[in-house]
Amino acid sequence: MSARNTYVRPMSGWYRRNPHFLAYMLRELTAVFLAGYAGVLLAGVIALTRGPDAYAAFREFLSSPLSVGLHVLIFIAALYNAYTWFKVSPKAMPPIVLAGRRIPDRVIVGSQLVACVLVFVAMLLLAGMS
Amino acid sequence: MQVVSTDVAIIGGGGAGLRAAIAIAESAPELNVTLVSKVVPMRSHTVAAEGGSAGVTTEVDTLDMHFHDTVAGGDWLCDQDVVDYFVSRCTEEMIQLEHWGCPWSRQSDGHTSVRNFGGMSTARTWFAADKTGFHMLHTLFQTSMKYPAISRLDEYFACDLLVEDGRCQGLLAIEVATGDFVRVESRAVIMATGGAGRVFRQNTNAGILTGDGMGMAYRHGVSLRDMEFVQYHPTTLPGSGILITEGCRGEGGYLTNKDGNRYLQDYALGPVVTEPTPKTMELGPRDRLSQAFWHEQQKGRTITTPLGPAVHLELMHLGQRKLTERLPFIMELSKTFLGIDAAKQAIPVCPSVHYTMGGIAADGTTATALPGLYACGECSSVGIHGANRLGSNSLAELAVFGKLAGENAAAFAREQSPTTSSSLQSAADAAEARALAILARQDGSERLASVRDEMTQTMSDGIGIYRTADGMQATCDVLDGLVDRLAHVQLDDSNRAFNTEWLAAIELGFSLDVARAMAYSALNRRESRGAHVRLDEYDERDDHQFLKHTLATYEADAPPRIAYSGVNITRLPPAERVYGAAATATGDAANA
Amino acid sequence: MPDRREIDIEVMRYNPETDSEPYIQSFRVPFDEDTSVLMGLQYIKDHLDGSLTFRWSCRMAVCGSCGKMVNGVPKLSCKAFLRDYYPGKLRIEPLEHFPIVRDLAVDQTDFLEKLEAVKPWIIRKDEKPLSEGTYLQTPEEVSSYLQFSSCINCLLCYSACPQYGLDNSFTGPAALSLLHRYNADSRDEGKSERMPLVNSEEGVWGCTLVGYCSEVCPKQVDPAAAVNRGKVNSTMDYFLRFLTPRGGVDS
Amino acid sequence: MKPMKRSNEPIFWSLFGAGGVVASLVAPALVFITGLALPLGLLGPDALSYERMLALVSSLPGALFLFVVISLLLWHTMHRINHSLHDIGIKAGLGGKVIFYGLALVGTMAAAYFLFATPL
Repeated sequence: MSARNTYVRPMSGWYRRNPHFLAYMLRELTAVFLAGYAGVLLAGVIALTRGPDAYAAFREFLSSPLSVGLHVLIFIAALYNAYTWFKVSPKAMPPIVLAGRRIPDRVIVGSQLVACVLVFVAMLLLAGMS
Repeated sequence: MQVVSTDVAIIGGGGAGLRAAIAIAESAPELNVTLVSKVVPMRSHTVAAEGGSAGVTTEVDTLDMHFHDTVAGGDWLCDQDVVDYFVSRCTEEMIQLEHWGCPWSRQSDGHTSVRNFGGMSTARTWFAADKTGFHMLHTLFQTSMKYPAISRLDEYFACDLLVEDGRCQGLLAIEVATGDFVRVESRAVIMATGGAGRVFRQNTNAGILTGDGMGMAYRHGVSLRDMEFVQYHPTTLPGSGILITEGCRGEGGYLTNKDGNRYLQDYALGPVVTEPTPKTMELGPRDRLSQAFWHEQQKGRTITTPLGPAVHLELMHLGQRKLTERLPFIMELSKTFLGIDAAKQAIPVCPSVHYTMGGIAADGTTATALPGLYACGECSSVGIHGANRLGSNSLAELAVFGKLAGENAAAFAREQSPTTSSSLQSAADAAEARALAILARQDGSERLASVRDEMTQTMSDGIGIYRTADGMQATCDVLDGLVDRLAHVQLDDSNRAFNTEWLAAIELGFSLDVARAMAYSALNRRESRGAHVRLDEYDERDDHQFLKHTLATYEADAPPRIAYSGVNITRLPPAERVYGAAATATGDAANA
Repeated sequence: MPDRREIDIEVMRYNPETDSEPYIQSFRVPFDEDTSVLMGLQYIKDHLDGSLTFRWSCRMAVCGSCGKMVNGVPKLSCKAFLRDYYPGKLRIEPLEHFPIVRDLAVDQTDFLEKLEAVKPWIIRKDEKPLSEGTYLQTPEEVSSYLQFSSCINCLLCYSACPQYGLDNSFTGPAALSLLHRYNADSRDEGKSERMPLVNSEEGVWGCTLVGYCSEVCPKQVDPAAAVNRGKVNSTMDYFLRFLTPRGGVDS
Repeated sequence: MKPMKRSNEPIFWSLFGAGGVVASLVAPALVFITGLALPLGLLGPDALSYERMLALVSSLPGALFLFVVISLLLWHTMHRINHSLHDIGIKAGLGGKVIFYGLALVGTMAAAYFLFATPL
C-alpha cells in the first residue's frame, strides 16, 4: 500500500488515555521510591561502620516525621510493586505442567502472594516483634 | 497508469489463491507470481471455515467411498472424472498443510484426527478444533511469505480482466488506499475470488463475497455453470447468519424442534441414534437438513426468536471438556452473539445461504473457455460439487484445485510470448473510464444501499430452500429492474482515496450479474435436484431432461442466455440418494 | 420494531485529499439488543453518509479486519455491542499507533513487514516427503504453541502497546507471538534463524511488559507471555552462547 | 533487511528480574520493619539495636543478605527509571544507560566496600 498523506497521531500524554496505562506508570514510579529505600539501607550500613553515634543518628532520622511519612509512601509503593510483579510473573515463565495439566496462572500468582506473606511474618519475628 | 508485469497473476488471496501461488513458486521457480487481493490475504473468507477438510486416511476408509459420498451427495450432477482426481489428491494436500505447520487436532499417539461430517460414510474430515479454515488460511499465507517469487498487491481491487487476441493477459486493479489504477500484465490469470453469498439477505458469508471474480469472467464470455445450486447451511445464527459448524453435529450434537423432538427422524434420516452415525440424523447432507427445517417451520414446530424462527442445536450432553477442546470457537460465538453458554443451553439455529456450488465453468484442469484464464476454489465450477456440496469438501477443494490451477497456469504462462503492452493499454483505459464514470456521476437518483438491499431481499424471497416458478420469475423481474437502477446510483463519496462506497458500487454490478445468473438458471431448471428444490409441478428429479450442467452466458443489456452441457458419468450411474437407515443398508451392500 | 433506541456515535474522520488533520463527526444511530458497533457504522454508511470509511469483513470475530478504538479501547467492532454503551455515547477512532489512511482505516503495511521478518513458516533442515505422511506431534506438543497460533492479526495488541506507539521499530506483540509460535513448534528447526531478531533491540527488548496487549486480545493469545518467554530465551541465548558451540539456541 | 545488532539488555534484564524478586518478596517486609515498625515502636526494645545490627553485618550471611538487597534493588529500580524516561518521551539513549546503570554500579560497589572491606 502506498498511501499518501497518512496522518500520524501524536503520542504525547498517552499514559493519561487509559486506566491501564496509568496503572503501568504507577508501577514504574514505584522504582523511584524503592531506589530511595536502597539508599536508606546503604546509609544505614555506612552509619553502622562509622560507630554507635552515627548509627544512633541514623535511627534518629528514621524516627523523624519526614522519614515516617516517606516510608509510608515507600511501603505502599513496595506493596503495589509486589502485587504487579506477582500478577505478570506467569507471563515470564514457561508453562508449568503437572500431571498433564497446565497450572493456571492464578495458582502461580496466589502461591507467590502466600510466599510473600510468609516472608513478611518470618522477618517480623526475626526482627524481634513480640 | 502504473503497470505491473508478471508471469502469472492471481486474483484472490484466500486459500485457493494462496495455494496456487505456492504451487507456482514450487513448480516453476523462474516465474513471477503477483497475488492481487482486495483484502490482505489473511482476511479472506477461508478464515471463517470451521469444521474441517476431507481426506481419506483411516483403515476403514477408501477413495471409492469418498467418491461415492461426493457423487451421491451432489445428486449425480458431479463430473465423475474430476471427482476421482479430487478424492485421490485430498489426503496429500492435508499432509502438505501439516508439513507447513497447520495445527491439526491430534490423537494421543501424535497422529492427526478425523471427525464425522454430514453425508460422509465414515470419519474423514481433518480438523483443527473448529477453526480449520482459519488455521489453513494462516498456514498458507505465512508459508507463502517464504517464496521471493510471490509478490502481493494487498488491498488492490481487481475490477476487470484484460483480454486481447482471445486470451486473458492481465487485469485492471484499483489501489484501494489511493484510488489509482494499476494495469497488471500477465501471461496467465488465476481467478480465486471465492463465493457470492452476499447476493442473499441472510448468509454466512463475509462482506467481501460479492461475486467479483465470477462477474468479471462472466462479462468476458466465460459461462457461469450450475449457479442455481446455492447451499443453505442448516445451522447458522438467526438474523446474522453466523456459521455454527457442522462439526457440532459431527461431534454428536442434536437438532431439536420446539417440542424437544429430534425431528430429522421424520424426514427419512432416522433411525434415532445417540452417537454420531454416518449419513444418519444430524449427519445427513446440508440440503436435506435445511429442507427439513423448512417443513418444521410450515408445521409450526420451530422456536420463535427475536431474529426469526429457529430450531435448537443441543451440545450440552457433549460435556464442557469436549466442547472446550473440539468446539472452542462455537463456545465463543455463542457467548458473544447470543450471551449463552453452549455447554448449558441449546443454540438457536436456522438455515442461511452458505456456498455457491456453481461458478466459473472450468474443466477438471481448472482451465476455462478463455485461454489463459484459470479458476479454482468457490468461484469456480470444476465439477465436483454437483447439486449439493458435502461439508469439508470445499476446504479440500481449494487445496487440491488451487495447486492444480497454479501448476497449469504456470505451464501455460511458460508457453506464451510476452504481452504486447500497447494493445492492452486501450482495454485498460476503457475499463478505467467505466469505473470512473460511476464516481463522476452527478445526477444519480438511487441510493447504493437500497439497490443492494432490494437485490438481497428478492434473492432470499425467490431463490430459497424451496422454489416456485412464480417466485423465481418475480425475482428475475426485480433483478432486471435493479440492473437499470444501478446505473443511476449516486455516491456520497467522490474522493479517490480509500473510497469503499465506490468499490461497493462496482461490486454490486458484479453481484447483480451473478444474481441474475442464479435466478435465471434456477427458473429454467424444471426439476428438483440437490439444493434446487421446487414446490410446483417440477418437484422430482428428472434425469432424462436435466442430468445436465446449466450454463449461463452473459448478454449485454439482456438476461443471461441459458444452455446445458453434459455431465461426465464414468462409473457410478444415477441412483436414488438415500440417507439414514436406507443408506446403511445400501452402503453395506456397496462395501461388501 | 419494539425496543428501538438511539445512540450517538462520534466518529473520527480524515480525508487525505482535503484534511490536514482528523476531526470528529457525530451521528445518531438506532439500535437494538443485537446491534454491534460495526452494524452501527454500517448503518451510518448505508443511510447517513456513504463516505464513511472503515474495514470489515467476516462479522464473526475471526478475519481481524474491523478493529477500532471504541471509547479509547481497542476492540473488534463486530464483537462490541451498542447496548453496552447506552445511554452514554461512543467515540470511534482508528486503531491507535498506526498512520490513518482515511477515516477509520489505518495503514497496516508496517505490521505485514514485521510478520514477514519473523519468518512465520516451518523451517526444516530436511523436508520429509509427503509420501511418508505427517509428522507426529502429541497433543501436549501441540498445546505448547497452539495458543500463539490463534492470532488473527487484528492489530488490537499494537494499538494497546505504547512501546510500539513510541518507537515503531519494535517488532511488536502479534509478530513476536507468531515468532514464538514457530519456535515452540516441535516440527520447526528454524529457531537459530529467528533468534537474531529476538535478541535485537527491535525484538523482545522493546517490551516493558505494559501487558495491555494481552488484555485486549480477542483470542486469548496472550502476546505478553510470548514476548516475555522470548526475553527468557534471549537471555539464555546471550549467556549460553559462550558455553555451547551452537550458541545455546537449542537449549 | 539490515543485520540486527544483539542487544545487551539480557545483562540488565537479568539483574532487573533478580531485583524484582527481592523487591516483591523481601522489600515490603523490610520497609515495614525499618521504616515504620521501628520508629513507631512496634518492635521489641532491642530490635535493630547497634549491637545486633553490627553482629548481623559482621556475619557473612548477614552481610551478603544486605549486599544482595541493596545492590539488586538498585539494579531493579535504575533499569525501570531508565525505561521510564523513554516512556515519557525523553530519548536518553546511551547517556541514560550510563547514568542509571552507573548509579546502580556505584551503589553496588559502595555496598560491597562498606559491608565487606570496611573494618568494624
